[in-house]
Amino acid sequence: GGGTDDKADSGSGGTPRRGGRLRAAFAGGGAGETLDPHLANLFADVARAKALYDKLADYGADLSAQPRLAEKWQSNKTLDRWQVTLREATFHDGKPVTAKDVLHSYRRIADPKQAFRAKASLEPIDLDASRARGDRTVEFVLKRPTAEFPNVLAAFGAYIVPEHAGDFDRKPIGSGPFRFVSFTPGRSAVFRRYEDYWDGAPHLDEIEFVVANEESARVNALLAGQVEYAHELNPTTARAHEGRGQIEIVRLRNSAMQAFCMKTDRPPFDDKRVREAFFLIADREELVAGALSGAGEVGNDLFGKGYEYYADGLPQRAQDLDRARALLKQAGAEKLKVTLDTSAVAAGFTEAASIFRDQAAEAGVTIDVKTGSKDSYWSDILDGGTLCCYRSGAMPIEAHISQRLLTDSTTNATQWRHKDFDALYQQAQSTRDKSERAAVYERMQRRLYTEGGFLIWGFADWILGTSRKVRGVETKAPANTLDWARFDKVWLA
Amino acid sequence: MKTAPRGTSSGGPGGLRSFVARRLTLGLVQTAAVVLLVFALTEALPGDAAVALAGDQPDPARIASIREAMDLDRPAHERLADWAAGLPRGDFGTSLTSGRPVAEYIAGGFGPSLLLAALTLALLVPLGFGLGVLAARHEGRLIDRLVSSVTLAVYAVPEFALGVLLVSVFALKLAWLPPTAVGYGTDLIGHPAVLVLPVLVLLARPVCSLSRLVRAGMVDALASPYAAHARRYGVPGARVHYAHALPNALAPAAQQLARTIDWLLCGVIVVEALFVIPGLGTVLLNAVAERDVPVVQGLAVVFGVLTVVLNLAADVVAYRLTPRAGVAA
Amino acid sequence: MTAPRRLLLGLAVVAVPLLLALLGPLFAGEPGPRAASFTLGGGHWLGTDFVGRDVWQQVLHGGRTVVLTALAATALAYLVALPVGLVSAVTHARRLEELLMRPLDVLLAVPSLLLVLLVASVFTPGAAGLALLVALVNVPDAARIVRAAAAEAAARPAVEALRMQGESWWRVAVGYVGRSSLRTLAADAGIRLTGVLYLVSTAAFLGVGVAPDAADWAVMVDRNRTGLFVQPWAVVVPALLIVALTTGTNLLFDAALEKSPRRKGRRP
Amino acid sequence: MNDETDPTTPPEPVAAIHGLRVEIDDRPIVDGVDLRVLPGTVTALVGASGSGKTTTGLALLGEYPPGARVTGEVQRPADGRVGYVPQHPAAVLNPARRVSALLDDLARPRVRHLPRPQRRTAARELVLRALSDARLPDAEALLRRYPHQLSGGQQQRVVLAQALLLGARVVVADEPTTGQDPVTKSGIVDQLAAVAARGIAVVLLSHDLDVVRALADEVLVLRAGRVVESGPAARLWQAPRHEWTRRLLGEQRPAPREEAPADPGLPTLHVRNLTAVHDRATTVLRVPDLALHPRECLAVVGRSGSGKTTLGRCLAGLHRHHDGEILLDGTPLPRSLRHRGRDRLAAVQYVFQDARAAFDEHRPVLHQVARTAVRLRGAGERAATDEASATLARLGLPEDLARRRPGELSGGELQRAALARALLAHPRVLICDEITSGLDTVTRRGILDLLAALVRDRGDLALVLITHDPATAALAHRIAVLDAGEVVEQGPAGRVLTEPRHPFTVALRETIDRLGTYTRA
Ligand SMILES: Nc1ncnc2c1ncn2[C@@H]1O[C@H](COP(=O)(O)OP(=O)(O)OP(=O)(O)O)[C@@H](O)[C@H]1O
Ligand SMILES: Nc1ncnc2c1ncn2[C@@H]1O[C@H](COP(=O)(O)OP(=O)(O)OP(=O)(O)O)[C@@H](O)[C@H]1O
Ligand SMILES: [Mg+2]
Ligand SMILES: [Mg+2]
Repeated sequence: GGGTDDKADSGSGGTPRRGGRLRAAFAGGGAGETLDPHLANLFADVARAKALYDKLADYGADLSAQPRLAEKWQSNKTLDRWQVTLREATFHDGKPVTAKDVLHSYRRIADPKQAFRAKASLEPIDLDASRARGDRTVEFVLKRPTAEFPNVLAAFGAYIVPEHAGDFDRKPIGSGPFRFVSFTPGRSAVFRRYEDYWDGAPHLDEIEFVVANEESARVNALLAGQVEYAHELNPTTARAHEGRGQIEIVRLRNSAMQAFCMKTDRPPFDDKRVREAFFLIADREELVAGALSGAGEVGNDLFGKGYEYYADGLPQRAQDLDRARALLKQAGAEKLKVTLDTSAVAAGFTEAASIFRDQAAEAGVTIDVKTGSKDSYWSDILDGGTLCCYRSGAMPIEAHISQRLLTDSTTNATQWRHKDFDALYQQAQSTRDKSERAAVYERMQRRLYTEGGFLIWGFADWILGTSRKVRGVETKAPANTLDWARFDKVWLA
Repeated sequence: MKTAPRGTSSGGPGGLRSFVARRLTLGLVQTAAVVLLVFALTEALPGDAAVALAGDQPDPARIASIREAMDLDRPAHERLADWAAGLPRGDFGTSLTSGRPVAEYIAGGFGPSLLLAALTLALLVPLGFGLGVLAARHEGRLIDRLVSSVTLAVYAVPEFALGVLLVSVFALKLAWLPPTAVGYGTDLIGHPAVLVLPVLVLLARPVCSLSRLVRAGMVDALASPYAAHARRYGVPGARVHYAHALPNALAPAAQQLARTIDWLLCGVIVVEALFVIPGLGTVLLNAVAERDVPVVQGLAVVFGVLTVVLNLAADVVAYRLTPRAGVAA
Repeated sequence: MTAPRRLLLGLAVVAVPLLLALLGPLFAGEPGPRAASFTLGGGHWLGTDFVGRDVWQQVLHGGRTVVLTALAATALAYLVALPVGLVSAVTHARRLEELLMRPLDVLLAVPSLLLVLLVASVFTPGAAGLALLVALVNVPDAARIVRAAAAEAAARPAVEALRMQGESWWRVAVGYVGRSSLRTLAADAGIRLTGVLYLVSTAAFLGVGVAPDAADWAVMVDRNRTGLFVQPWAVVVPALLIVALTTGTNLLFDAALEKSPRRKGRRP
Repeated sequence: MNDETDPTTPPEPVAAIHGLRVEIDDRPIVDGVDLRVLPGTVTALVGASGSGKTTTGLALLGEYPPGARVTGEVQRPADGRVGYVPQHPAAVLNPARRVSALLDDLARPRVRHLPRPQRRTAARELVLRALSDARLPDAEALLRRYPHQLSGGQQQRVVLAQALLLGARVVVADEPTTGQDPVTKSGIVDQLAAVAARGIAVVLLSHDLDVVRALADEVLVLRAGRVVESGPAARLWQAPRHEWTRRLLGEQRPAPREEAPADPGLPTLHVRNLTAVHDRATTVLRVPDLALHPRECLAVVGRSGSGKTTLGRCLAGLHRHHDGEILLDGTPLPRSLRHRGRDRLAAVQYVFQDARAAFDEHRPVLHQVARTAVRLRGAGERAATDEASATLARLGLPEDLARRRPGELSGGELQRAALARALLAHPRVLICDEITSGLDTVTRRGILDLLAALVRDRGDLALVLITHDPATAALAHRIAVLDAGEVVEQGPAGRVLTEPRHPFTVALRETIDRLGTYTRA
């Protein structure tokens, strides 16, 4: 691991200035919002959690784990026992962050009576066997060798809360860069600089998170100076305002994988020739131009473009309708009819579906687009249907595989279940050497490239808008990584 | 054989009182029906709070444990009964997602909604009736055509487009008004400028529907012999219009007004989103998306009661204005 | 103004969208290749829409469904609301009235969002189903207006006289009471038509009825809104057409129902 | 008679009409009428039904039928205000406003000169005075009512009260006494005389020759839109020059009464213990026992507001709020006509007091009349129309007139159409509510003769005539007298009229006599 990325970027001209209040607009969850970091679900939740709390580690721009509250980590030979040393940090009430707090937090997350989101990520840890070794050292005992254990420490929602944490919504205490001032669910949260922050006190005096669910409202508020930071803008909005000098547009590349999911266990996609034909049907440029309004890059049917371990040596796929037709013919799937499930659950879904429908029509495949409810879309498509639109935020490639592509994966949307593939994953997890591990990952990705169920056609930019006086906004960090929505390094010029 | 005279619904205060009483009793039944129906609908929607909460991590084991934690594994009728049992005590239950009392949700959303509704209404009533009367007075002439086409055109422009247009002109170009209520929290009265644009957008549609109905009724009323009689006796124009003709044109408009208030209090989702005003519409939208059944239920009670009361008010107006109804054979 | 001239304004306004809706599909031709979304130029003289299609072509294609579904839904809503409203205005049986109107009030209090959502998720209704759904949402409201508008006429001695003659329910309720409240009903139907249009597009977005990317003016307005500042035509043109359509229709109604121009005796 | 004013200074007319011609579709309905309305005088327009009285009267208000072409000169009062009592008072009473509101509006401008706190009571006083001037007793209760809660005669008097309240210098009264009983009528006549005495010009359009004779200074006789004769009332009465005037004045002879059917047999209609209420509470009618035999003609008389219409409406099934029994041929009739089958509907027909309100204003009269035969007797569309136009023609309404819509007919014409509509049902019981009030003597005679013939010829028809008109009542075999909702007298016509027992009947009888010889001092 290493420290934070120190290199200056486009948004951070000049020396940081202390002071001021930054208002940041996020889409939120309404009156049901909470400040409990372990319940964090939406981007707004994460941004607030991140201001108040810390994790032991977090993801860098390439989704590799970077130490945060953990100063360093060390494993034994077999990779199933990890010693994590904490740095000297204090909670907002002045008490030091101790190994006990860490274990308490993890145990809270893993509480079988609760259903915190990070519970699945912490699954490799045997918490009963894990121990505090002194105030600032935790020894984690794992259920199996896990080479990528630091990823667990950086997992989504794995925040450290003090052992005797009280009411999260009224008096939350964390070790993060900001301390609590006020919170109205669904409306706003105000935090103030924590002077004793271990990573250096933030430049801002105060940060206010406001909720504005409608994109145009966020843009308008930003344009009129009601907020200085607007999260999640449309590509078209970005195009309208980019380079106009009114506001700054920040594009976080490779933030959201865009895909179609083929269920590999049922017709017609149980035939890998059909899957390949579909890979070849997609005109990725058109999809990116149409569905993402050009704000993104084409994908190569592999997750994690630009991330650690990404197999970038594989040739970029392009549309080849003739070959697709031939493959379909071979598979006896001429005049194929498929239903494509989509929903307004994520930007670009319905658009991508209709574009792909037209592309498939050229290859003689009839796609029937079915728009489903957005509230239950993800669970509807997990086991149901044959073809659906899919999207994923940034996560390490390892996490993508373990969550979605193993026999016992919980969200195996492509129903990809292969013992040999599982074995490769285990092998990677037990491989200490990084380059050897990379080779194993490459083999797995090659397999997915030729016959996987994910037709990954693009990676969408995550677009932010900031007022012109905002400096220090990291522009390289995909959404969900450490430097995304990180306000302790931001200042107002 | 003597039976008591069977009076039903003729005028007089006694008639009105029993009418209101009966309707209020029926209103209780109606509210119960609304609650049941809403409950059935939310239950029938695919997915529940657990699925909604799981979002794009629909791990079945996790969903199952969320379900258990939220008591969702209990049969629907038990949950409904439990929730209903609290009602008499004024307890609307607690939210599934946050565990906070539902009453808090409703109270939080009601303030802004009420404020917006009151302001809109204060402008809508004079404007809607005034324009309707104006158009009717000049029926077929330029003013009528002008009033009609402008209100209709504004009506036909989608709310969001109108909102965006107003925001870009008055808030962004001219910078006279703030574009959203972001950051003002609940204190909207303290910043009246914030309310100008939302109220304008909210006015756009009801002004048209109200004034069109008023116009329609007024054209007939103004052409009636009694209006002519009042005019020929030198009753001042405004009095003829507003005191003589308008009452006869009012009943449909009163219904429309009731619907509008209903909508203003519970359904101004687009405006709330566009101007970031956290009213009841937003609360409902979120609650439905999160399948937060107790919150949806609580809102259903509010909607049910509101609708009953508003409909009753509109019907009382109609009852008063058509005193002959129910007397004729 | 003479009768034809009174109708002229309404006709002129309504003609453009109507012609486009009826004849548009004939001239639209084959869809060309897609371009990037929300661009101008490149042979697309009204630019491209949110998925990179030619806006002009979409406009040509998109009138028919709008006109048809909106008309069908409004007509359908009235088909139910009119009898219900009239029956409850004309009847003396309080029970019957309550039986008809109170359940509708319940429907009124149920957020239509919920209804649309439910239908969207449970069925996959086509355009017909959509028209039905939209009609359903509009029935309670329309029925109340019909009832309110009809109550006065229903109590007139003329109705008693018609009854005395043994006239059929239809003649009394529709032929007389309905006829007497025609102006109000026309006004309500005219506005409802517009409301229905946008409900159709909202429903489309939730997955009911027409496809969310259908060539349909109302859907276009809704779906292209994100590009309003980059490529306004994709919103402005269909919106203007809808405005013209509804304004024109309503003005036509007005003109048709205008009290005869020779309503005052003339003095030379 | 009124004394001629000083001949050297002829009085300035407050309003005048010169050569008025009103044409509709090139058909003149008023042609070459000249009229001078002098202050303090009563100018009466008489003439057959449909002769253009109302049209002329409205011209003084500056109003003309829709689509009419008007030539000639109309000079209206300088302030433009003319009091007006229309032929159909119900139409000008706003159904949504109480009587008090209707009158207050007119009283208020007249108290504007007073200091604000006094205005209310002053206005109230004015209103009360106007009501008593219009012979409306029990004003307090009346003021709280809506127009539909008044009887026909009460409505008329409220409208008269409005006209009196207005304080205009000209009052056009179109049949102001049609709905009134003789007692009230003479009161109204006195009041109009008093109004004229105050220097107000009264234009009286009336069929009631007694009233005209009692009041008028000048009389114009109209026929088919033209003035056939005009002059001082006394002269006209004594020496009518035109043949038409002679006919009009001559037709006052009472009809020879037919003998009552010898063997009454079973009653067609039998009313027992009828109690009718309004507003759930106020009992307005109590009829312990009333029988109607076939070929019998029953006149129901009584003061305005005594419950005559209510009785008729109870019989017809139009007034549901009543107790007791109404038997048709021994079987009870359902309370509401909604529950009466076709046959029973046809059997009991009611002719509405307000003919205008009882027609659908959108459809031609002929069509509406014919529908009765179609619906109640199952006649074919053609046959029904033929029968309708034949019946209408017998009542003096030519077909081209009948093809018009109700708004284009005169009051008397509509009244006859309404009668025709009921007749087409071939009823067994025909209830006629003031059906001759809008008819001139000649036409009235014709109608009454026709009815008498029907009773005679049909064999099973029984007639209920609700009337204030002695000439009409004279047709009846039996008379029932109502007073404040009670049947105070009932019996054969001859007896009731010659030996009245109840004080009201006595008063009635006296008024009839007095009115017959009434002359203005
Ligand atoms: N709007 C109209 N259109 C066509 N004809 C009309 C219209 N109004 C009145 N008339 C006709 O003009 C004639 C005169 O009508 P008017 O009402 O003046 O008669 P009237 O003398 O008052 O009769 P009545 O004594 O029956 O009230 C009638 O024959 C009537 O049919
Ligand atoms: N809806 C009502 N509510 C209360 N009182 C009413 C109502 N309708 C009529 N009345 C009263 O009932 C009494 C009888 O009315 P009705 O119409 O039967 O009188 P009528 O004898 O026909 O009088 P007219 O000769 O004036 O037509 C009147 O005093 C009237 O004021
Ligand atoms: Mg007349
Ligand atoms: Mg009467």
